[in-house]
Amino acid sequence: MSEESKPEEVQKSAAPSKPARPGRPRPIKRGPSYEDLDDDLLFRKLKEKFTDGIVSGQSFLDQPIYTVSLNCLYDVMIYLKDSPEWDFDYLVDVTALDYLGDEKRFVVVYHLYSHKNRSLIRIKARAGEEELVPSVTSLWRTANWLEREVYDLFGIEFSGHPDLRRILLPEDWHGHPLRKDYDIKLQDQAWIKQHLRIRKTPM
Amino acid sequence: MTETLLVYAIIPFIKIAVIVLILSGAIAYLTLFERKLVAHIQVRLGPMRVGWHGLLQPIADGLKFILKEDIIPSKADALVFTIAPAISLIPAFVVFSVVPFGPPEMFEGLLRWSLGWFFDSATVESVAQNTLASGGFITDINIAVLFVLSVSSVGILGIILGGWASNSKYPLLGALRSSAQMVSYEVALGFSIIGVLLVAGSLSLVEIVQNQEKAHLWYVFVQPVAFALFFICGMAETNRLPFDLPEAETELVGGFHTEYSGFRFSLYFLAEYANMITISAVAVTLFWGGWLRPFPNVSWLAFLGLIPPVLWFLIKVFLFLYIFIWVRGTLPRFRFDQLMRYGWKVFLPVALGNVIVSAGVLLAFL
Amino acid sequence: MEEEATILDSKVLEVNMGPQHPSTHGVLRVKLKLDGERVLDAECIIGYLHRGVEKISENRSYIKCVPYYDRTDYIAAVSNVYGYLLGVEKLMGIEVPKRAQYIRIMMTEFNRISSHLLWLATHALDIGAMTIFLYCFREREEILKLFEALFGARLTTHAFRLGGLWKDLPPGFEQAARKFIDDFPYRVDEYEQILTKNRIWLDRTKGVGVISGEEAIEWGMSGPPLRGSTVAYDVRKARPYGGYEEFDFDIAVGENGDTYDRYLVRLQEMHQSRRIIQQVLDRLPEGSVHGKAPRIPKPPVGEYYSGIESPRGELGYYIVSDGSPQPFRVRIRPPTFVNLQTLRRLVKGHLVADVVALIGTLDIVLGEIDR
Amino acid sequence: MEVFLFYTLAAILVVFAIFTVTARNPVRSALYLVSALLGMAGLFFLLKAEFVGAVQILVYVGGIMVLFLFVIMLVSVREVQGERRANRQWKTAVVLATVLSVELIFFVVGGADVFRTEAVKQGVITQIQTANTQNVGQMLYTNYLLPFEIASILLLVAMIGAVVLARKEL
Repeated sequence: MSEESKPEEVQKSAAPSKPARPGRPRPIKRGPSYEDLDDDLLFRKLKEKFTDGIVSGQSFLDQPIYTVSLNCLYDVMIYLKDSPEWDFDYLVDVTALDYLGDEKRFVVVYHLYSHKNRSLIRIKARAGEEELVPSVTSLWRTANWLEREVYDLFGIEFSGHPDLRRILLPEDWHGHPLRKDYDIKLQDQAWIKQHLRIRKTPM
Repeated sequence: MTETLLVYAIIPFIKIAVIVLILSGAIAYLTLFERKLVAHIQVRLGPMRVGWHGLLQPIADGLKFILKEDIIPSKADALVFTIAPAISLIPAFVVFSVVPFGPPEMFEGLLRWSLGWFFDSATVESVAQNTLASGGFITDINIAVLFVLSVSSVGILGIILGGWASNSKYPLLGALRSSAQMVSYEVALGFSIIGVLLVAGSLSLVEIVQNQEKAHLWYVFVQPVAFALFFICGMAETNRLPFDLPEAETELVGGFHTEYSGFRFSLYFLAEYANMITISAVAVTLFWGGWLRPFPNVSWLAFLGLIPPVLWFLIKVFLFLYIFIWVRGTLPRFRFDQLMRYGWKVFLPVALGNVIVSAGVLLAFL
Repeated sequence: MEEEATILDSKVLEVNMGPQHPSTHGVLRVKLKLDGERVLDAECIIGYLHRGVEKISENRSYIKCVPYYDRTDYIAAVSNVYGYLLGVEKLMGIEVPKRAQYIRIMMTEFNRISSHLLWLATHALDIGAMTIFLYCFREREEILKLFEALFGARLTTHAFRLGGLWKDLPPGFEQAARKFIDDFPYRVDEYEQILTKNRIWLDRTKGVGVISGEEAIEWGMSGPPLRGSTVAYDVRKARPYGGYEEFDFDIAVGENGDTYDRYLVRLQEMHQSRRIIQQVLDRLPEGSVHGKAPRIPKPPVGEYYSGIESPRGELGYYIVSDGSPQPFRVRIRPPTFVNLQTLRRLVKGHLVADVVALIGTLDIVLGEIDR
Repeated sequence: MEVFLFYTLAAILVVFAIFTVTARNPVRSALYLVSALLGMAGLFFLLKAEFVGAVQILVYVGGIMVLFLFVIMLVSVREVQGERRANRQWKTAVVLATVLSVELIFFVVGGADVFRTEAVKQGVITQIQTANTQNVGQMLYTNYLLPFEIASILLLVAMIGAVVLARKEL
């Protein structure tokens, strides 16, 4: 047993100290950064078609990111899905980021995959707290639950969603836990009191 | 007077008592046997803690069942809920009143010897001669086969009523399933028996066995199709895998007995095993020569006669129980519509065809 | 849902399946609307196991949140952590030694086999075949023993470390692994003998829950349920990661997209995983398994989507870093959450017994769905 | 002995018959009916009509009552329980019941002779103990073949009719 646990100790003591000297600056030096997409075909096409609707095209670690303004998000999505050239038939994921303090605090993030071209792209759109994000459920049925989850955890509302209810949390829960201003220890005390009959959970 | 009392009251009472006791024990140990056998099929050991290789497990289980809290759900129909398990269990026992374990003169010697202590020789003689007293069965009625069918059909009511009385959805679904299943399979079961009746020419189980002896042939060789049908439908009647839809733990949680616990649950549990024994015993009697040894007419196999008839009967029943459990360890479960389809579209036509062919052959050649 | 009254005026029966039900694999709750035994509609209600793993991740350092991913999909803890670590390593530009890469792939594939075994066990049990359950557990036990030897834990393995492994293979591990993969095909044959040509099994699975390839893509399915519907999409082939491009294996694909095909696909995948393990063992390079990783990782500002093929489908970690020691956001794209959404479409018109078979065929893990 | 059994069974039959009518809950009503039918089967056995007794259980208890319960279970019992017990036909029922009881009293007072046909009085069919199943079968397929077949066809028609009614679309 003592033999087996040895490598761990070695790693524990060596890992932070060793790379600390020569390794520390390395990630910063070689670290990846955002690069602008200029020669990307899709970006040029999008820019032609939607001009101002496309805010930026970047890539990070070879993963292309297209930032789209909210009001033409739905049209971009239709184009991406239905044009035979791109054929993004597979909605991998819908999620959101909360940049608390920004003017438009939320970023809705879509990951799209095309089985034909074998390419994965990321679409981003900024949305303010009161803004409605168009639902893409009519394009990809996957979006139904994924958007519900975003609504549940971020409180971003989707317009045109067939069944926008909370999905992970109880339906009468107050608050949206993945928002940055929702403290990790925060809970809907009233709900807990009513349903679980616990008077006060430790904070 | 003493004779009548002995033949019609005292001796039958003793027989009943003995059979009920033995049967209860057999059922209890059948549960252990099943657990052990299935365990060994599944490369594990089964109960090992209570007694040597878990031999006392049934007793521990029984105690647990009796000592458990008796729960009647507050929304249940208490009266029906209470008596339903009994309705299910009692018929399984009643059937054994007509199943012959041994030949009509089985207890003759025993009776002579034991009665000789108390009564004069004339009484002893006449009692011992009476097959009702000396036979290896409680009673022999001339419609025994019908009796078996009708009494076992009452057992269904226990399941249906239990499922309904629980006033819960899963049991209700289980009860609906079982009523549909049992009614469907009882028809095919009945028709498969008719094949044997045609050959045997009697409805008495004792006579059917005796006729097999006279014919030097077990009826399974005359009516193989009927036997296969009988066994499959019997499996369906006892709610065993692959036909255990009324219970179906993984779909209906427990089907009709979801809300049952403790002693009442154990009654249902026992009823299922009692029904297994019933079906096996009836199958042995109708098709496999009951208490007869194999090849009763082959003289060089006479050494098989050293094993007493009742043991032959028990061995055969045991083999059937083994198959019951073996099947459970092997097969998945049917779906409800498939079950009904097989029942009505496969088994029933085949059973009818079997009856018609049998009758035709009998008419043409005999 | 139009509630159509039948001629006998039998009402639509609403049945709650779960959250405590033997066949909902945890705490899934399905609200069924039944006409007799026929399912008119089914609504999945989830969230009973929600623990806020994503929120917790935002409040912990990159390393400290790893154990939580063991506990999302606890059946496939190894591959869950794998996906996350790949993402962080990519963000930080950490090189993983070759030997560690190979061992990671081997363990992930072992995990795939054990996960599929557990799936087969419970799926068969749901359909009523009890024996196969214990057969599968017999083999799974062997894999768990291997896990225990290497990771020190059987279920929540906390398998890999940033930049490599906790430690190298213990002595005797390779022999044990080889013994397992040599025996394994015969064991799978045993399952096939019991099930593949069993009439009842065929009746219960063929033509149940048929979904076409296009529809499966539209529903966002991934993993064996998608491949069962003729679509040869496997992240290991589509976007190779962690060194998978060096190994030969085939993507198992079904023909009809029914429950039976999904069963065959998973059986085939176990064989393919075995092939990969075989190759790993044959080519395992010497060297260290510890990469150079800082004790407190602080990735530069950026984001990465790390998708891997978990036993249940495409498992994605979308990691966003703001340059601090804690992730700004870790989004877990759970494969079964998306696959489960299809249940409603699959069960319509089938019977109650099929609901159980279909929940089984999607191979859900509630810990991952609810996170 | 026989007399004692007869009266016991008869009492069971009558008591449960009354329960059947008066029970508010239809399932219980069915349960009482089962008990009554079993009592009746017992009476048949006592009269040495084993075949009829067994068939009584098999058909009524095992078959018809199961189907009854099947239907009753599908109907919400609580709704039925609240309904009025007597409907418009109660006056007719009273008249019929009176007539029946008068008849019954007449026979009881008039003595058992009324039931004895000439054949019984002359002792021709005192004993039909042996093989009454065979007798029934032979009768059905010889003397009463036509009624038997008509009844069969009637049942077949009823069955098909029920299937047609129950199917939603043809």
